[in-house]
Amino acid sequence: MNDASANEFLIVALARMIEGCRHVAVGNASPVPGAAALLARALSGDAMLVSLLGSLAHNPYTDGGRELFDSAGQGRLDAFFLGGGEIDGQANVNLVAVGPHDAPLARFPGSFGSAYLYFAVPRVILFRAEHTRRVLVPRVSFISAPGTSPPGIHRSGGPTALVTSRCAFAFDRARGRFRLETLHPGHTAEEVRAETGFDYDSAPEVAQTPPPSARALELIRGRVAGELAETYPSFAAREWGRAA
Amino acid sequence: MNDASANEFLIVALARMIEGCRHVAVGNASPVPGAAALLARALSGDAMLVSLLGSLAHNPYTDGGRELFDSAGQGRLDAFFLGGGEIDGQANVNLVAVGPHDAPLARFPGSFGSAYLYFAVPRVILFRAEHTRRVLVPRVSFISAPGTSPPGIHRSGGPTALVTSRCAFAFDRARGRFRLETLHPGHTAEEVRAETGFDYDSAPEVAQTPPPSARALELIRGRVAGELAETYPSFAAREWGRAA
Amino acid sequence: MLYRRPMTTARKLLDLDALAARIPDGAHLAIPADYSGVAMAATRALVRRRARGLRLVTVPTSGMQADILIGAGCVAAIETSGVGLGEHGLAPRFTAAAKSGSLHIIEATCPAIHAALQASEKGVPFMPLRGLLGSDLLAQRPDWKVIDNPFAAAGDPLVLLPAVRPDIALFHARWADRAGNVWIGRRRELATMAHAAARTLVTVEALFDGDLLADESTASGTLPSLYVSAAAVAERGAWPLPLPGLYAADDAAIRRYAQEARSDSGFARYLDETLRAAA
Amino acid sequence: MLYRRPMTTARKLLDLDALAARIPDGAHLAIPADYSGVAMAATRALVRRRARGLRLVTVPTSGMQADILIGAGCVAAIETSGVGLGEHGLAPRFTAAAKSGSLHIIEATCPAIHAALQASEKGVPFMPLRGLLGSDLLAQRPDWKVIDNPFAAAGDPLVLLPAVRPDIALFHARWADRAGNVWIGRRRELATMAHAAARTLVTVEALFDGDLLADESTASGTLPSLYVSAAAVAERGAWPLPLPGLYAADDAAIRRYAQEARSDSGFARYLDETLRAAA
Repeated sequence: MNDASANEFLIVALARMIEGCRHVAVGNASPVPGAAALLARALSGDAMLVSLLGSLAHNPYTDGGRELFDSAGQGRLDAFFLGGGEIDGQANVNLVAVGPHDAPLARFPGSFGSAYLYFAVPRVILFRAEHTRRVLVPRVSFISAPGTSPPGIHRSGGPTALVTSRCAFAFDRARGRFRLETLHPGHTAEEVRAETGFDYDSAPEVAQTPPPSARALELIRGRVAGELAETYPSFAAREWGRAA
Repeated sequence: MNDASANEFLIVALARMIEGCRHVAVGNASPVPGAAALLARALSGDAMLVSLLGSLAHNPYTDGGRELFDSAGQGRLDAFFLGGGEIDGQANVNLVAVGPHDAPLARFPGSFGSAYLYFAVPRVILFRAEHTRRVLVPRVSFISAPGTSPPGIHRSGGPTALVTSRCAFAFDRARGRFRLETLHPGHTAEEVRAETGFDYDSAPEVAQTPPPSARALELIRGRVAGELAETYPSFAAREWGRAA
Repeated sequence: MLYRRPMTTARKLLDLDALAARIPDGAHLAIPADYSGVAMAATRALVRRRARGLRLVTVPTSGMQADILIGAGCVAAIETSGVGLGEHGLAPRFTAAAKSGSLHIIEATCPAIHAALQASEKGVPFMPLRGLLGSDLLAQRPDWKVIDNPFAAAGDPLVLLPAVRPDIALFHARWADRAGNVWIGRRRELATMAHAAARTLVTVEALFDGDLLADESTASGTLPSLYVSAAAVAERGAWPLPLPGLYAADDAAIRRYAQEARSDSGFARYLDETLRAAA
Repeated sequence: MLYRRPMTTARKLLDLDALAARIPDGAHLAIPADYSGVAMAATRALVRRRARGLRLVTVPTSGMQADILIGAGCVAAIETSGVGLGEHGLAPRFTAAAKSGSLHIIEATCPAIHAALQASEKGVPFMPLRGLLGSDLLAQRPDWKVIDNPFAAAGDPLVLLPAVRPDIALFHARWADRAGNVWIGRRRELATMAHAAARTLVTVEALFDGDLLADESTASGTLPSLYVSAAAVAERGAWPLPLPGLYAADDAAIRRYAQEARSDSGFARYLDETLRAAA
């Protein structure tokens, strides 16, 4: 492993998952996915189009807030990142609350566009750094967006992967289950099993998540950091000492 | 009567019918209604908003072709002018064809926005200079837009008047019938009865349509002619020798 | 900012005939109204290449463009709210084709065309629209369905329009930049057309030297390259129709067309002259 | 051109407190997301005049604006797809009110709010939207109806959203001209909000000296006065939020708010300071 920070490692892991996409969008309050999209664009030789919510410089949309969703409905959006206050083993995502809705134990900001984009975008990458039984639960207490849909429900998209600070899972839509794909350096399959609240499949030998290349790190710390600082000044300052 | 031309007379007659409106729109290929709206605006001291289809200078819309219809659906459009290849005594309007649709005897351009605006705009003024039994028929052969709707049909607008080169009718929506209101100078009630293909009501004594005031004529030939020439250069050149 | 937008001009910028060649016979082709920016030079290129079987949808009306394509035998069907020459009267070739029954005319009304394109724009199968009930348009449109508004207590019929998704949108605009962004100003129906269509082909007056999205004064009137398949430069490409804000209609030329196109022989002569001049 | 647009400034131009007074207690108030131009100065004026019972609809999300209004007791209900402080974490007053059950939260998802406003914009009673099925949002929204797509051969369930028609839309923009036209640039959700709302109140950085509709470069980003009830000048009126294209967020000020608002006493202190500074 090289000298990548934890966030840099995740940025590269996420960027790898959207390789080859024509158009990738990133939602609200998502600096790591935002950096991943900007990195993937840089690595693509600018063949990839990136739409960063809240950005002026890195956002092609000119038809207002609905255009992200409209373009997804048109099939013009290949990949999107989604977080979750809770995520369960069927890839259901909870962005609303834990406990009863009118007196919750925990309250999250809200569902944002998840209930729509999870259906419309072919490749939705779930990302949550915190990998604990508090977040990765057997069953979410509120489904902001369901991981799978029964036959007969119009659905052209859905989850393909889940990346945390410990590992990367792939999601099998037909089986409705995650499979542990790779472990980040320093983490073990046993640890992941212990810290995950839901059941999942796993190969007997789980590979390591590849480390960032020198080229990727150079791009992140140069171009990507500068681009990201427009929308995420605090993150860019903390991570790389970069101002917008 | 003063020295108003036939078109000027009609422009003033139409302008009178939209007095007091906050917002008036004029559709395609309508130079006389267009001039009427511009005159009414001038006479209102610019309190009236006018939207002239095809104009840049006299059109407030910035949301594309749908905005005219959307604003009507929002209740923000008070009056609109509508023509007709055929118009019948129930104020049904035919802008499509006479005879069978696949082999018509006469073909008009098409329904434009009539099938919607006739329902949405409180004050729709029908205007057709030609006043003959060919145009004013007992029953239109194609209903582009119906003059009235049965109870239970959502409808907030409809026809209020019909102006021709001979006279002005008012339309009674409850009865679904026209009533001859005023005769233009030089025309008689008998002549109108003879040249109209549908039955209508009439007072025993029909008043004369008032002639244009000197002020109105002055505005038409000055400001209105100049404003209209942007959208209707041929008409303005023919009528007043005005170029855009 | 280190980022420079993709330099895709090489891929997206074509010449006029190559652009017209991207519109195959039988294509479902969306074209704008006369006030929006009509790709007349590309239309002549379509006639030159003897396009056949086009299914036009006019957004929401058309004039000389549809009339020429119909007269030249390029059109199998047209969905329209109106075809006419504005101040110059009826569209002669459209009218003749309608009377002879040689053209399949799908009657529409302006807001229905806008809404049906918005349905495609939003990725929904239909859009509701008020009005229409009691009109003979409904009889002409078995694809339009009347349902009872599910939100009303008692019966409240209204019309649902199925989404219209053209294969191709074709229009003329002022500028394209080297990334393929196109400046449309306030003609936002062009954005809706492009969002709704599978592909969008554009002719422009000129290449814009810079990034149309970089400055807020141009960005607010820009259709992003995401929707633009290819562009071609065609100076005065809307002629003899206007490009509002830049040049007015050539009234004499349209008047002459209106007169010539009244007869089959006059139209043939007009077409011949026009195509020879363009070649 | 002889025509000059109506000089309605006297009628439409108010001071900030007069503008806030146009928002009555109990109003159904549409407010934009942080990236759109948030009327923060007007928000402080609303708190000053002790507005009560507001029913917010966030288009489609909100942050510090909703949080302050909730904390100050101005809000009875909020329809939202998300309330948070972005990089600065959860919105503390929203979160506290949600946990205590003192706030009626109507859960939504971004495209549903956009579409429901578009329904009002188009004067239709509802709009369809894909997705949503199988989510617990549907259970929270008895006003959303599932029907079978009437255009599908077999069962194809989809959701219909009833139109949302706010009493008032409130936002901050760069310019208004003397006729009441407002320049919104590419923030077109502000146009949708204004079209959908019965009335629109706007604060602006400055008066524009001229006609925003006269030049194509400003017209394409202009909301016409037809939709604007009143405007007030409020320099840096989005502070501490950004006015994209003109000024960035005041990150230190938002961070301080995020910290203070964690406790009731901290929020009370923050509010007190803020209102005293603004008075």
